Amino acid sequence: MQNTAIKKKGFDFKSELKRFMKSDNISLIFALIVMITIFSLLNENYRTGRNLISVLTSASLTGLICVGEAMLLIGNHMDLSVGSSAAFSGVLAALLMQRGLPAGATILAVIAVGALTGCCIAFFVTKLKMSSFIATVAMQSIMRGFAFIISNGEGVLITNPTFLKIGSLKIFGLQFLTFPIFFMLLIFVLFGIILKRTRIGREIYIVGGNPTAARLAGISIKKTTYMLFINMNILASVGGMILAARMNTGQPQACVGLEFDGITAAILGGVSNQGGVGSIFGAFLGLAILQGFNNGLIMLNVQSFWQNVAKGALLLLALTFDYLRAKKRKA
Amino acid sequence: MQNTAIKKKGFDFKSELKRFMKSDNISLIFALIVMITIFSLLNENYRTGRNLISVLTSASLTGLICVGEAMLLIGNHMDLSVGSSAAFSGVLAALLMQRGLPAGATILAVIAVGALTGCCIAFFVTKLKMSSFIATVAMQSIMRGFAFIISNGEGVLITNPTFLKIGSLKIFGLQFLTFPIFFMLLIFVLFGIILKRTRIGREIYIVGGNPTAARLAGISIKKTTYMLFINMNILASVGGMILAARMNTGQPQACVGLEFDGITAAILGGVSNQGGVGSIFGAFLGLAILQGFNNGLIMLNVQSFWQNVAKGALLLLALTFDYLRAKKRKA
Amino acid sequence: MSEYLKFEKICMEFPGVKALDDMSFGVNKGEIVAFLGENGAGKSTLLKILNGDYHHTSGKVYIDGKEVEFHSPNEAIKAGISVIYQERQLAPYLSVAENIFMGNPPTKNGFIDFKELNKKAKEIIDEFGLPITPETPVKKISVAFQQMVEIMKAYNRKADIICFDEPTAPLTDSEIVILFQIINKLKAQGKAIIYVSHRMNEIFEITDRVVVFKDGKLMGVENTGDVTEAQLIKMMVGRDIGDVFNDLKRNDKIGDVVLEMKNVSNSSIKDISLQVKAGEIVGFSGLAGAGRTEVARAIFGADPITSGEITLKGKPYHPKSPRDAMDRGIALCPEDRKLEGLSLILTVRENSSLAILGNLCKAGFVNFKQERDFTSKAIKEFNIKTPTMEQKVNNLSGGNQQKIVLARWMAMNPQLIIFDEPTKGIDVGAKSEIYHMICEAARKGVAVIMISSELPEVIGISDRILVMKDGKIKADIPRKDATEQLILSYAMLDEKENEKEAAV
Amino acid sequence: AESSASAAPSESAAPSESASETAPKGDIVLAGIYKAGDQQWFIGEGEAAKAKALEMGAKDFMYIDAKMNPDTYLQALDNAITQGVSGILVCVPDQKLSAVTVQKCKEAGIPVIAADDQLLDESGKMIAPWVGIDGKAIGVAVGEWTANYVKENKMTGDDCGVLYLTMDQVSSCVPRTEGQVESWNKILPDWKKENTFKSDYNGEQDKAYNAAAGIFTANPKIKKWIVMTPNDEGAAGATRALEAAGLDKDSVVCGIGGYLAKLEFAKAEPSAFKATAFINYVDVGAYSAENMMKFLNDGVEIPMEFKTPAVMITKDNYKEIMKDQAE
Ligand SMILES: Nc1ncnc2c1ncn2[C@@H]1O[C@H](COP(=O)(O)OP(=O)(O)OP(=O)(O)O)[C@@H](O)[C@H]1O
Ligand SMILES: Nc1ncnc2c1ncn2[C@@H]1O[C@H](COP(=O)(O)OP(=O)(O)OP(=O)(O)O)[C@@H](O)[C@H]1O
Ligand SMILES: O[C@@H]1[C@@H](O)[C@@H](O)CO[C@H]1O
Ligand SMILES: [Mg+2]
Ligand SMILES: [Mg+2]
Repeated sequence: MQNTAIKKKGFDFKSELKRFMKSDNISLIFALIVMITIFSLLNENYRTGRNLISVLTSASLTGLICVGEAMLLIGNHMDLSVGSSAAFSGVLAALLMQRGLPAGATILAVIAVGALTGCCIAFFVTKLKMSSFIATVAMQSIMRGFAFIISNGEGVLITNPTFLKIGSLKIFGLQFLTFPIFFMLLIFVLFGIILKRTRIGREIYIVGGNPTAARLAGISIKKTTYMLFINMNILASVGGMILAARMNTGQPQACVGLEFDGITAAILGGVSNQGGVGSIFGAFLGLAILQGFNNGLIMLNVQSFWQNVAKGALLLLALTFDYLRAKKRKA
Repeated sequence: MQNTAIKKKGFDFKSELKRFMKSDNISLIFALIVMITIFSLLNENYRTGRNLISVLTSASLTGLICVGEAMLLIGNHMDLSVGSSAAFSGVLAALLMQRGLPAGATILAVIAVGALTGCCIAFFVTKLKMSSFIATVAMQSIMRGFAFIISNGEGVLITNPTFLKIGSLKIFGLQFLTFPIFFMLLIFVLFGIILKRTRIGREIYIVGGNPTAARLAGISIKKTTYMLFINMNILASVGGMILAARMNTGQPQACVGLEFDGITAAILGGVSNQGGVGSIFGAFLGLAILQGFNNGLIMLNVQSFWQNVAKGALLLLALTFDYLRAKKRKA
Repeated sequence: MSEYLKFEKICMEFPGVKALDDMSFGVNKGEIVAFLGENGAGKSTLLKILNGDYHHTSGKVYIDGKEVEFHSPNEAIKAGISVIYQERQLAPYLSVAENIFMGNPPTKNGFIDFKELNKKAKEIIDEFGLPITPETPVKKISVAFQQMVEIMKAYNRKADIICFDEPTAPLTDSEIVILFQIINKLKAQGKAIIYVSHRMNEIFEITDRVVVFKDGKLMGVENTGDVTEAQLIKMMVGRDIGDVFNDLKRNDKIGDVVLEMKNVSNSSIKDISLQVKAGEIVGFSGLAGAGRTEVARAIFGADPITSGEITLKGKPYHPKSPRDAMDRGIALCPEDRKLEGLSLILTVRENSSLAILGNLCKAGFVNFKQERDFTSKAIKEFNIKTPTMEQKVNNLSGGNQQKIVLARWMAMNPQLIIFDEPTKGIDVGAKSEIYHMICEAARKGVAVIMISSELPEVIGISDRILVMKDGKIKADIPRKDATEQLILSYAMLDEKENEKEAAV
Repeated sequence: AESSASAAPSESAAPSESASETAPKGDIVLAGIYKAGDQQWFIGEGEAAKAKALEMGAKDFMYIDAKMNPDTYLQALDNAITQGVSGILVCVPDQKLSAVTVQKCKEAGIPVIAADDQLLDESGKMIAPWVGIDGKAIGVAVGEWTANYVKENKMTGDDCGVLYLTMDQVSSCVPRTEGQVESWNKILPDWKKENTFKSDYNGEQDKAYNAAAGIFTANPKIKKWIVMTPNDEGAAGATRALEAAGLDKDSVVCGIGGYLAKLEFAKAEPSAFKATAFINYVDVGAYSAENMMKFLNDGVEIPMEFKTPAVMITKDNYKEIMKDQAE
């Protein structure tokens, strides 16, 4: 009796492993391991806990953006305005607190503004039938403009100690688990579950895969689109505030190109920019590879000009590798 | 006899006009006229020939990119690397001439490098099945890196008088028709004809609109894709050289975001980023509106923060207007 | 016997599926050969191999005695092969003419000669006798005409071997008549023709020989004249299916009115008034473009209505979206599975459970076990051929894709269900099962609207048949009076009447 | 620099009488074209220039942002010329654009003054009058201050490292780092090579954070860091990275600018960001406009060179030195 039970369990484990080995993410995991190994050989400090914290911290903002963009991409959209929005949010938060608003109210207000921004974009996309590319390019310009206007182009100091905590608070008193890291990981897990396990998550895939079919199956494309953009822009707002807290200043010129880092990580992680395909876990792996690579290059003190080349080459390499593996599996 | 002939001609004209009024571009033309009128009222210098030259000159590089991107978008691709490639080309040209290569040979060599870059991208896209988004994001990073590496981060002076001519030569001795302007207009006309009237042009629409249909009709998607990327990167190379000639220097940090200006103009001009739809004339109108607007804002001395907002708002407005018109026409 | 086109021991394997197994037979010039077989039997796969689209695992193809191997459709086209795929393949924003001449437009001095192009296209359109103009963008014409454009495209290539993969699925009778004239003309010109269809009457009407497939294997090649329908069906299904319509267990207890439309109009339908009762099956007939689909879409909230009233069980009903309609217990199984039904890149499981996802969820979370159970039941009930429920729908045969759409909507337990061409691409065996399911639903008191362009099917299954033309309902014919002639006369008659009126 | 300045006037773009003829008094419009017009620095500079110009009788002052983009810059220049402005103040996005700038202004007969960054020819000679900051000299000031701080605080052990954050991709910032390295090495000639580090960033604070944090973790044996940066963003970013690594107490960071340093200094608690080289945009803006207006109004020749001094500021003295810019 007992014996068979164990056997069964053993078998399950094996088949799980097999499934895992065949899963879409295995080549990314492999790439990540190879990368970590190489960098660790080249610099003994690469694999230290301290460096992990430093990588995770610098990934914390991009991570939030990556989650939002991954969901958008699966729903066949993208948001090119989030870098501006994050900067705007940081500045706005700093200004509100300068005017005496308490931290809690400030955070809520900024999140509300983020949600509103998302609403606007979704309105342009659903109601006025703009492509999300162009609608968000426009929004990018507008939000950046506002970030400069409200701050008059100057960085705004943040002194509110409660607010500054969101940049440095150690969760559960753990040294490595600062709030930015914790929040990023939380968002990955949370949205991983939402996308995979919930109805709304499934609907995003359907809408991204074939919007006409989705509509005729009773899914509201409008609702899904609003949801996606609001979600993205709230994440950008929160990310912007966390960055501002980490930097002790809201800066209008921050986060240029942030959207690209997020989108690139997601696509590297197997999310398709044609909609309907991808996972949050994949996006996380993509992010880990990119951020780990950037960090490794800095540690090895590679000249910044060459860092550009190396980053591009990494992307191409990882995707080529993925292609070859997919092809091999097919054959 | 003669009477009917005239009548017929008159009728044709009328129906032509009608067709024109219904055409996709009419709302853009209208927007352009409104814009020019408003700016002219606000600043008497706006409608001068001199300002036209200045607008056209500054549109000359973006124009080339816009044509290439419009074709790519119609073929359901995009190239986010062209800003880097243009900068790289300018630097490369300057360096080659510094080493004593004559202008003609330099131009040919740089064009060849551009073609090669295009080939690489097409290879990643067709053979390794990468999305053009990610392949060109990677390429963007690589080309920028190379631009910095070969120049060691510094602008490279150009003194070759023949080469400098391509920045300033007056075509047919006409004051307003400098080579950059002439070349840009030429490219618009040329590619307008190619896209509309030639077989390869029509095939781009088919490939972008339905790649499976294209393949089954014996159209080589691979060939079309190579053609599109090579074309785009040659245009970027030439554009980069013209810019370098205009500035007397090849600059590694030039042209950041150039691809977006080109893509934005094309999309504003009715080219779809879903493939299969659009025209070069439309793209030209999109470009004219954007560049004319930028120029107008500068002339009116609008604060640069507000310029950002205004530009974003213009995009949204123009597209909303277009949507409303399309809707009205449908009803 | 040396046939013009010969397949020898063709095998084709996909991961988890042996689509073709040792397939050998030939096709002569001047001959029309039918492919017959259940959904997923391998018919389309063989055509795709011939077309250089798929590469067979083993075996050989000969044309005119010479072995050939095509690596791309382009090579096949050059070798004189033209295949019309089951799924339309057009460039949506280009004109009819450009689509007809896709890949080989007439040129002059290196430029496309649009005058010549439109002229030549017009000639072909006229030859087919269709009311479309060469300059119209393909996106703007109805599905039936798009299919005809697809056929004209292949016709125009002047190939020696022409293959039609279920060309009539989106067509109505009038276009089918045209199509058959064309096919016969091609036959007379000595072309070798392959014709794939699930419609037995078509096979008997037009083909010379029949090749029967089952599970990727060849079951036999027969002269069409020498076999009966029942024999063929037995060969492909492996059992008798009897008289499809007479064996149906009909519902005789028609209940209260479920749906009532009063003078409903929008941009494509005019003044529609009708009633559908619980347990009643109402057939919709008419020619392509008659507006049947649009009526269905209006009921389902997919298109807005501009005037008129709809009531559901006596209560006012103004659906603003398909969601509204579904919440009120209405289901619509759409006409075009690829555009409106399926997300091709998602799995069988994700596609099947779509309409009832809400029921499979608890607190917003999908219950995967329930979902898998539901899907395996659907796969069994509808006999969907797929290696696993995690297969991407894209990799399924056309008929099996259609079954997924049907399974999805049948599962919803609606009070009113609308089928728009439900048996499009479905094999004979499965068809009869679907008819049984529809009748079963009616017996449970579901009101059913069934739109179909197959007259025997509408007549065979409906309690009443509404005939539509030009967006209007022209007749309401009870089952006992329905004949193909009568329906057709209503579907086309008006023009004659109008002519008469004009003459007066 | 002095000698080249005196040699230059003949080639300078500042023409004599002709320009003032085309721009009659009272109708003077100045244009200020700045390479990064959305940076606080240039906004302040532009505001100061505008105030001065209007005060001296100009009708208008156009502030134009070249967005670090050479093409936008050239358009802006053409545009200003088209509008017939009377004089132009420029900070070019790249100094290699000097020749074109001077040539275009010459053709149009419009006087030009270089603001912040010089207009140089290929041999590095100034080809137009200049009011601005000397990147190298400012770097030297930072290097000196920092080296002296290190000496005073005896931060010369093996657990001390110096990190130069660099902006290799911005040509005007390269000499700042060069100046820092030069003066540091002069004062501390024995500083060990293996305790010297460089890391590049793009000018943004969070990128500076990443660039610095990577170096800090890569070298755990260094417990006291001395960081020099070419702008305030870099210094603030490095400071935050030190804090995150728990190394801020014993470290020192010195930047260039003042605009973020003042925020840092305003905090109650001390931070590692101890000093910055204050460069005064108000001076640059006001002097450039004043010289131009004097020339246009009265034909007073524009002096070839005016350098704003680099003043090191700290928490103790910044309010005094920055005056209302400290707000
Ligand atoms: N690209 C593919 N990948 C995996 N399996 C495939 C692919 N194409 C077809 N198949 C499988 O091969 C089998 C034969 O499919 P095929 O399309 O030839 O059937 P068919 O006879 O045309 O059916 P139908 O009548 O439904 O059109 C099916 O089981 C199908 O799932
Ligand atoms: N996208 C479109 N744009 C413009 N007109 C269209 C479009 N689609 C369909 N139509 C027109 O709408 C009318 C109804 O078309 P449709 O073919 O859907 O009707 P139907 O009765 O369902 O026909 P079928 O027998 O093919 O199911 C036709 O006149 C058709 O030409
Ligand atoms: O770009 C810099 C700016 O950031 C400020 O530091 C002043 O000098 C300019 O050259
Ligand atoms: Mg098939
Ligand atoms: Mg229909």
